[in-house]
Amino acid sequence: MAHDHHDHDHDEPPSELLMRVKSLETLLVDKGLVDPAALDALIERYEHKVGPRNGAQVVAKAWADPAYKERLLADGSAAIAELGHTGRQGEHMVVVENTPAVHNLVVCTLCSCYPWPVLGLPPVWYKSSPYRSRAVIDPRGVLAEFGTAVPDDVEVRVWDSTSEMRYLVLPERPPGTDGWPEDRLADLVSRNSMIGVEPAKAPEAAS
Amino acid sequence: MAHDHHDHDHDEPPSELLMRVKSLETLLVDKGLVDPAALDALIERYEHKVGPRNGAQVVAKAWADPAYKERLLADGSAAIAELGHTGRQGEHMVVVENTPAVHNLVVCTLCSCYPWPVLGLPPVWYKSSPYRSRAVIDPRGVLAEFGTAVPDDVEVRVWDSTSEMRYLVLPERPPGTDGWPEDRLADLVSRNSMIGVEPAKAPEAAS
Amino acid sequence: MNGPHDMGGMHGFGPIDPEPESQEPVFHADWERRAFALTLASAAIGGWTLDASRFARERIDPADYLAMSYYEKWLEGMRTLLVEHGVVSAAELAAGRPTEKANPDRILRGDAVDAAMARGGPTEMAIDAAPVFKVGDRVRARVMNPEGHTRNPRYVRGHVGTVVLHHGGHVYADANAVGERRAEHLYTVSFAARDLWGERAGAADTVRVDLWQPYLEPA
Amino acid sequence: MNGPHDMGGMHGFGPIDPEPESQEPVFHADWERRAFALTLASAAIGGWTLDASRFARERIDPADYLAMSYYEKWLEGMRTLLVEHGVVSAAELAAGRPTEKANPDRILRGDAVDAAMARGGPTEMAIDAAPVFKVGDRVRARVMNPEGHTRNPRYVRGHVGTVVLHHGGHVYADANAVGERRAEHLYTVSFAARDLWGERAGAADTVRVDLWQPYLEPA
Repeated sequence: MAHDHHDHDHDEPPSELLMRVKSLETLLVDKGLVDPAALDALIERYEHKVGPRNGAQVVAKAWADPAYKERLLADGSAAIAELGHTGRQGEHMVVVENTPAVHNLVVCTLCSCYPWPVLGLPPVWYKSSPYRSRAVIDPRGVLAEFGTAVPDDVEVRVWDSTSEMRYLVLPERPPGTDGWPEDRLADLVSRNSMIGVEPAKAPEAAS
Repeated sequence: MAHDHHDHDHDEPPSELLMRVKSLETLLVDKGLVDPAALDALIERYEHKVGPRNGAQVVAKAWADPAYKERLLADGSAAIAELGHTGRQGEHMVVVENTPAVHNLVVCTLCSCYPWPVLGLPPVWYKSSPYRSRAVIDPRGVLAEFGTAVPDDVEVRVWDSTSEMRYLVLPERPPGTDGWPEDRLADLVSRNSMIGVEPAKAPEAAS
Repeated sequence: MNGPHDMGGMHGFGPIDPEPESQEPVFHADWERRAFALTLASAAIGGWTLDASRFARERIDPADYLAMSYYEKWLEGMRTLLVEHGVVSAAELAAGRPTEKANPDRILRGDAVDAAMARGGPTEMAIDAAPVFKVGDRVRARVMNPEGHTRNPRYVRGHVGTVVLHHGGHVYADANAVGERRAEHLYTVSFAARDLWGERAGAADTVRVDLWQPYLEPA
Repeated sequence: MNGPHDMGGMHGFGPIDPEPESQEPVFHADWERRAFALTLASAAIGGWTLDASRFARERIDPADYLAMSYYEKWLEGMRTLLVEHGVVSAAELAAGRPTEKANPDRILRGDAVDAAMARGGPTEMAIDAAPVFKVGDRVRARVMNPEGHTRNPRYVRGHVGTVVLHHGGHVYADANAVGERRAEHLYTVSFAARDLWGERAGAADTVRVDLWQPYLEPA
């Protein structure tokens, strides 16, 4: 009797879910409540336009430009808005910096709050019960699952997104990247490094 | 998508469960681990021999016999053993008395511990998530569902059976029963009154 | 409410088992795309707040909540809200066909999507009352167990931490979930992991939680 | 473990909806009878303790745990234990047929059932160490979050109550679940409902919880 309850592998046939969603969509469109063009635009926006490249741009600029980094840590929302990344689920941004003394990790235990304008929509694992339950009680075990080891004397600082504040991790700049331009630096900034489960990529690992 | 998850109304067909159980039974019997006669004897014992009539006998005797009541409240296990009700899931009995100042209610939030020798096997509601979750945080709401109102200045005292101690409520003796013999008194002692969700029956309500 | 959603500190859900970042699509099935977009579009009608949406999902039967995928919960929450707010009738929902046309004050048009999403819905809000706490104060998360929506998670209640950020007035989630938009001071409170979880937690580690002033008392 | 079984104080499970006492059968289906009896008979082989049985049920996937009926959980826990303790193999379990006969030290015979059940398995146990607490002491339930079996429920951890009963030494559940039978002093601690739940609880009301000494510290 071992059901599989993985969030992306539910035992209800997807076709049934598709029919349920389509039925609701038909109802709301026919009733005049929803513009079908809005659905297309929403999907297009969050599937193709808004994603972790935005956040990577922010991080790379902070690495390359000390004045920007200062503004970013002082007022995340304003500094990120300079680059045009604003809006829903990122109205109030706080950028938290990894240092040799502090490793930041972001979770939302109560639902799955996530900074959409800079990271896009959250991955399945971020929304899963295992991550939501374990990140606060066993952050080092979580990090180990991502291959990340943090020394015992470094503070693992978990941010539980219980309000509309949204947290973006500024990972440590990898060594060996002196003088790199921002677009090259941005290639080292993975989505996972901005959630805090991994460090930024080493230069040799970047594509 | 409103599944029904009532404990006695699960959506898996009972026939499948029966097949799963029978398959396990066949395996254990054929392997020489289980005596089929033991299964029959266990079912016979707990379906027909051990039940809340035992507890009712204890309560009625305590109502009728002050010396017995004193022994019962001082050492529940020993006093109940005088009447022959001993054993599994009732090895360590504590009898708790309802008074005008205290109303007792018994639950097991962590599983469904219950004093088998005096009450038999627990009813479905006692084992259900609603009862296990609510009895400790909302005992008065639980009591109201059973039609039981306890005045605000009376202490509702909830016993969460987290160890192998087992709790039996001694309900208040209904008025109008002076001089009744024990067997007649026992008819007033419902199972629910010994869990604490209801008072003992009034004389006119007894069958 | 103390629902299945309040899962910080739970055991037993198994490994995280992440898909590799480079291989994970934004959506894993077409129904997810539709459920996502429908949820945002129907919220734009203005019938309910984001906190009401959260509360609708939290009220899903706990066994179902834990079994459902993310967008299934969104879909189920949306169905609840549409009926509770009288936007559609239960009969319409069941039939998948309207019995009459609606005449909403506003709907989200396709050409307005990008601007609306880029604008978002800020929750910072002017507040007259001075804050009771300041950065550095020791505070205790209140022992409270409301049956309604709250963002004071069970795992911090009763525990003492230190105010590390004060965000000013923000729309108070507990009230906003029932349509009452008002501000309370919002703080980030840092808890020592060992205070929350006991001695097996990392000695240097902390958990920071955003807590509104009504969740807090002086420690 | 902080599992789905630790449900004291949860909201959202709905009404209790009891069957009338006079109409409720002991078993609601034949498979329940068989699952009940099989669980007791297989436990009698002596491979595991009652606390190990509880821990096996607690480890059921949380969504399944909440969806299963009581005897389904028993059945699932028994299957786990039979394999974990090497009493049957996973292949035998799947096939429903033994690959070889067992030769157990003891099994429960039909004619021994009534005596065995009437004897039970007392957990009171001599203990040399003097108790640290006495009736009347104020104690705090420790903040502890073991991944193993424990009977210190989440809703009392960190809270202060008063020792009202001392039961002497009893087999310690946390150790017994992994086969280590040793005694610890067992107490009943009374907590004011308002201390546990906040001001909405009844002013006069209390919750009494049995707690072993390792769960407690002086308050």
